[in-house]
Amino acid sequence: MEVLGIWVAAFFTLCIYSFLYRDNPFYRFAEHLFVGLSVGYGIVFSIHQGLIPFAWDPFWEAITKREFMGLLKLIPIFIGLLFFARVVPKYSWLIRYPIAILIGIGAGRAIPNVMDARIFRQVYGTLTPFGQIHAGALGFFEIFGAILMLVGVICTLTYFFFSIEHRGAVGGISKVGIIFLMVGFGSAFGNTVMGRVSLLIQRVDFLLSDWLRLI
Amino acid sequence: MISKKMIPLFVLLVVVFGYSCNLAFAQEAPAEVDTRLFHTGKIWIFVSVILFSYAIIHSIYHARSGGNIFIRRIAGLEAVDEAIGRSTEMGRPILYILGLGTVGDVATIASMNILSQVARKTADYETPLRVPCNDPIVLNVVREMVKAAYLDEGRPDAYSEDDIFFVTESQFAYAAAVDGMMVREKPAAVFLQGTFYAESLILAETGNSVGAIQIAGSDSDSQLPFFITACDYTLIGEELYAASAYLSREPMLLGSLKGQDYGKFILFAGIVLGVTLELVGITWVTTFFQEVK
Amino acid sequence: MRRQVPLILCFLFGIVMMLVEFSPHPISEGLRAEVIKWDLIIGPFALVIGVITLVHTHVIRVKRRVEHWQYSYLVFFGMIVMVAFGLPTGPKNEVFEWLFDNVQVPMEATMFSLLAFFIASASYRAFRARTLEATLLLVAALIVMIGNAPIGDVLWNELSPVGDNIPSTARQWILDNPNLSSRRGIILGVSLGVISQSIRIIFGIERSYLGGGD
Amino acid sequence: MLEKLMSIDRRIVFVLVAVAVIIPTLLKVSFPITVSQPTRSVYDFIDELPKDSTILMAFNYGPSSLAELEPMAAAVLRHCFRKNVRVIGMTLFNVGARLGDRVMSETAAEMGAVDGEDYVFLGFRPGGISVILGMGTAIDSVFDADYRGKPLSEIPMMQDVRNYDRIALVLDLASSATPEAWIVYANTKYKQQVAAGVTGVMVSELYPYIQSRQLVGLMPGLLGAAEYETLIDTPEKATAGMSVQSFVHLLIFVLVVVGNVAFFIQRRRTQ
Repeated sequence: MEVLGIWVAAFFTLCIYSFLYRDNPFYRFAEHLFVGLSVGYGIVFSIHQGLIPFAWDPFWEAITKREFMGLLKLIPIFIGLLFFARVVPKYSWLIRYPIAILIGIGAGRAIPNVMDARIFRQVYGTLTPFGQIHAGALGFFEIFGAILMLVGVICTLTYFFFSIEHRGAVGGISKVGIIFLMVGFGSAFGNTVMGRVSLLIQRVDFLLSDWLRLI
Repeated sequence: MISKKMIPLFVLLVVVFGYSCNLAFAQEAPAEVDTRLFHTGKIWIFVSVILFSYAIIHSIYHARSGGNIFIRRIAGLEAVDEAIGRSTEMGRPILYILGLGTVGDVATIASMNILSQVARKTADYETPLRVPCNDPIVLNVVREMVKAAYLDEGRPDAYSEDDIFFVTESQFAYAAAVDGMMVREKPAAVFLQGTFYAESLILAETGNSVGAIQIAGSDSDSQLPFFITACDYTLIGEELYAASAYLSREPMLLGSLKGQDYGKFILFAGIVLGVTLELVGITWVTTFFQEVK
Repeated sequence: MRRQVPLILCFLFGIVMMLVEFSPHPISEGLRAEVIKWDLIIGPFALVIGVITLVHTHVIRVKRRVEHWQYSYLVFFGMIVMVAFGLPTGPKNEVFEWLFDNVQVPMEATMFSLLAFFIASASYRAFRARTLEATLLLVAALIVMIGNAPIGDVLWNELSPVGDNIPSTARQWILDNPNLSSRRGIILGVSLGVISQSIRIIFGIERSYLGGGD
Repeated sequence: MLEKLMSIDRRIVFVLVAVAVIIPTLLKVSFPITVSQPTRSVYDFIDELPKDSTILMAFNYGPSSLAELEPMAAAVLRHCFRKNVRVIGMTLFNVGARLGDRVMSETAAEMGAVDGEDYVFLGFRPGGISVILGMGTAIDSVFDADYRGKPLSEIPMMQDVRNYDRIALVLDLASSATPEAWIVYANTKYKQQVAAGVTGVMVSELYPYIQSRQLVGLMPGLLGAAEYETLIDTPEKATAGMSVQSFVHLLIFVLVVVGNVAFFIQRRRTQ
């Protein structure tokens, strides 16, 4: 089984790589099979590790224990079942109920936590080095870094002001903002090269060592 | 907005919740119970949320009541007309890709707004507009929006529901399928607007290789470098939101953009003030932003 | 019923979720736990929509005989095989795991590894120092790349008389400094955007998630 | 000549890339790794944990980024098992379930760690942020059993771990935005220490959180895995991979330079 597995894996690996030459039946074969398998995999997991523990088990418990109040747990299950309304075009608007609840919950919990984690704490992080400068705890290079960070944050933030025209001083500051943005994106590009190449190295390693046993 | 019929529903929900909470509390009573009704450490976050909500809602109502809201010119938007024009001339379709986001993502909603404006133009020019979707809910919403755009332009006949279709939820299979579509159909213009992950480079690079004009926009900042290098125009981060407001002139979007600018201005002022005070040894601004204990 | 109820539900759940965050009182904590439970219960059902839509799309492809419609059978085949083996026993099934390990994993991993080729090609053809901005992006990218590759430090230490490990130090500086501050600017702006969007959703100003219609 | 160079078929670039990977892989070249501070911080944090502490590892990646994150997972697991630090594994992605299960049981078998005592794999639950928040109240409100279906109440190492209180660190091995979700919800709400190991793509955007101490440390892709292997003194796949990586990086470096030189010459000519 293991050897068969390696050969099957190698076959599909090569099918996908054939796309580099051009779109072809082998690639399309693999692509469609992949879509099917991944959806199948997703269904199994959503049912076994989602619907069963979260909905079916409590439902079954509520029914078998015959507790009237336990039946209240059935409300969210019922709301979830409204997704099936999608099948009946006439009632498909009912799926708005569960969607509205999910979206409402997401929005509600985001507001305070995002304000705290991504605004307050980030501003705090920007200010702290200046307290250390006052305390005389930083060396020349670190002071330079702190000032550069401040300039970068302020200029980038200015670039994203939309209700004022970017002319004069504002224009100048926002240009500096673009410089910082581009250096940031450049670093992301550099790191991404590393990431992508890692994926190729792993596949080549699989083909050369597991399949062809050249190493 | 809320009619009287809804009151029983409210009551029911409150009762259900109250009871459920009792259950939850009874089961999971922790050893040390904090019985304060309000977490005093979070007062400033609370105040900020209230003030910011006020700024947003106020700006939106201001915009709705006809107040003029200025939005700076956004480079890349002029290219939208150029791209649609070119597709029409060449008789090739426009491919509009909304990315992998869900309807809850700000970027996806902004992208849908831009799509709706693009659809108005393609309705007039009868340029085929192809929208492969990754999220089924997005698919349904987009169909409605595009249909509405075609109706508004008086061209319901030109609308084809098959052109807005679901591909797959799987990220890579989606990229591969759209890729194949680009190679086969050779669109003249490709819009890549919304939330993107690793598939961004494949899409942008393939679009580039088939010679399409590409206009990208995303708030997924890790993907922006590829759009910047491989596309003709790129809306960076919030520029995408601004672009959707700029194009649609929708008061809600204009208003919130303005409200967000107020927020940025306060942060800007807070940082400058905080740094100045820190340098002379006064720490209250820093304390204000500090971690809640 | 079609628009108002969803808007009310969204408002109620949203405002509750927001307010409980500010109160450590046990009732509030219990409420919070309950809402999270609701979210967990309702969420998985969304799968239904995905599956229905996928099946529908491919059924139509087969019916209308669109180009490459035959491949749609493969989608059904793959889906049915996985479900047939995985559903009765759960994901700890040998055949299910074998299919995942030897078919799904290699295909997905390989698809992603195509990116290595695309990124090289994009670097060559699209990565040009056309403007000041592009030049900065390019220079930063090159420094980070050389700093990431172990050979960068090795070559530097061999060839240059000054300093040790300069490429990786330079990479670290770019990440720690200009990169950090521009990212922070983005985070601040985007977070305001997220909050503003959430406020609009809760107060029913933003309704696009409802779709069109009445 | 120049036009030809500018417009070479991209498939030629593809071949060059393939060669730059295949030959060094066959030759098994190797270079020393310089360890960066963010990776060292993760290592130090785990290294200084007292015996029998518990950390939570989230395998939030799929087959697509397996190459970058699995070596990292293996290296950290080795370190934990060696230090007698217990590991709870889980995932927010369904594809991560099989992958996390595999890497945990394989590394455990190699290191002699016992399922249920030294490590446990809880598997997958849909819900993302709600899963993160739910585990803050009670882990068993989200995961009633481990991946194999054994109830949590029967798992020895889970007896005194009810929520984040007894978890020293959450290490998110991520290929998407999950580290920010852990920061915003687990760190902010429950004061949970969070560290991340991420794919190359995401490294840059997480730096602000290191400076603001919302992240304990950060491992950058395959390089991070190789750095960790260097720190625990067990060079494995990542270290080998980073050496091969060097040649592809040189190739891309040269491609960018050549492309730009050709571009400038052409531009000067047209002017």
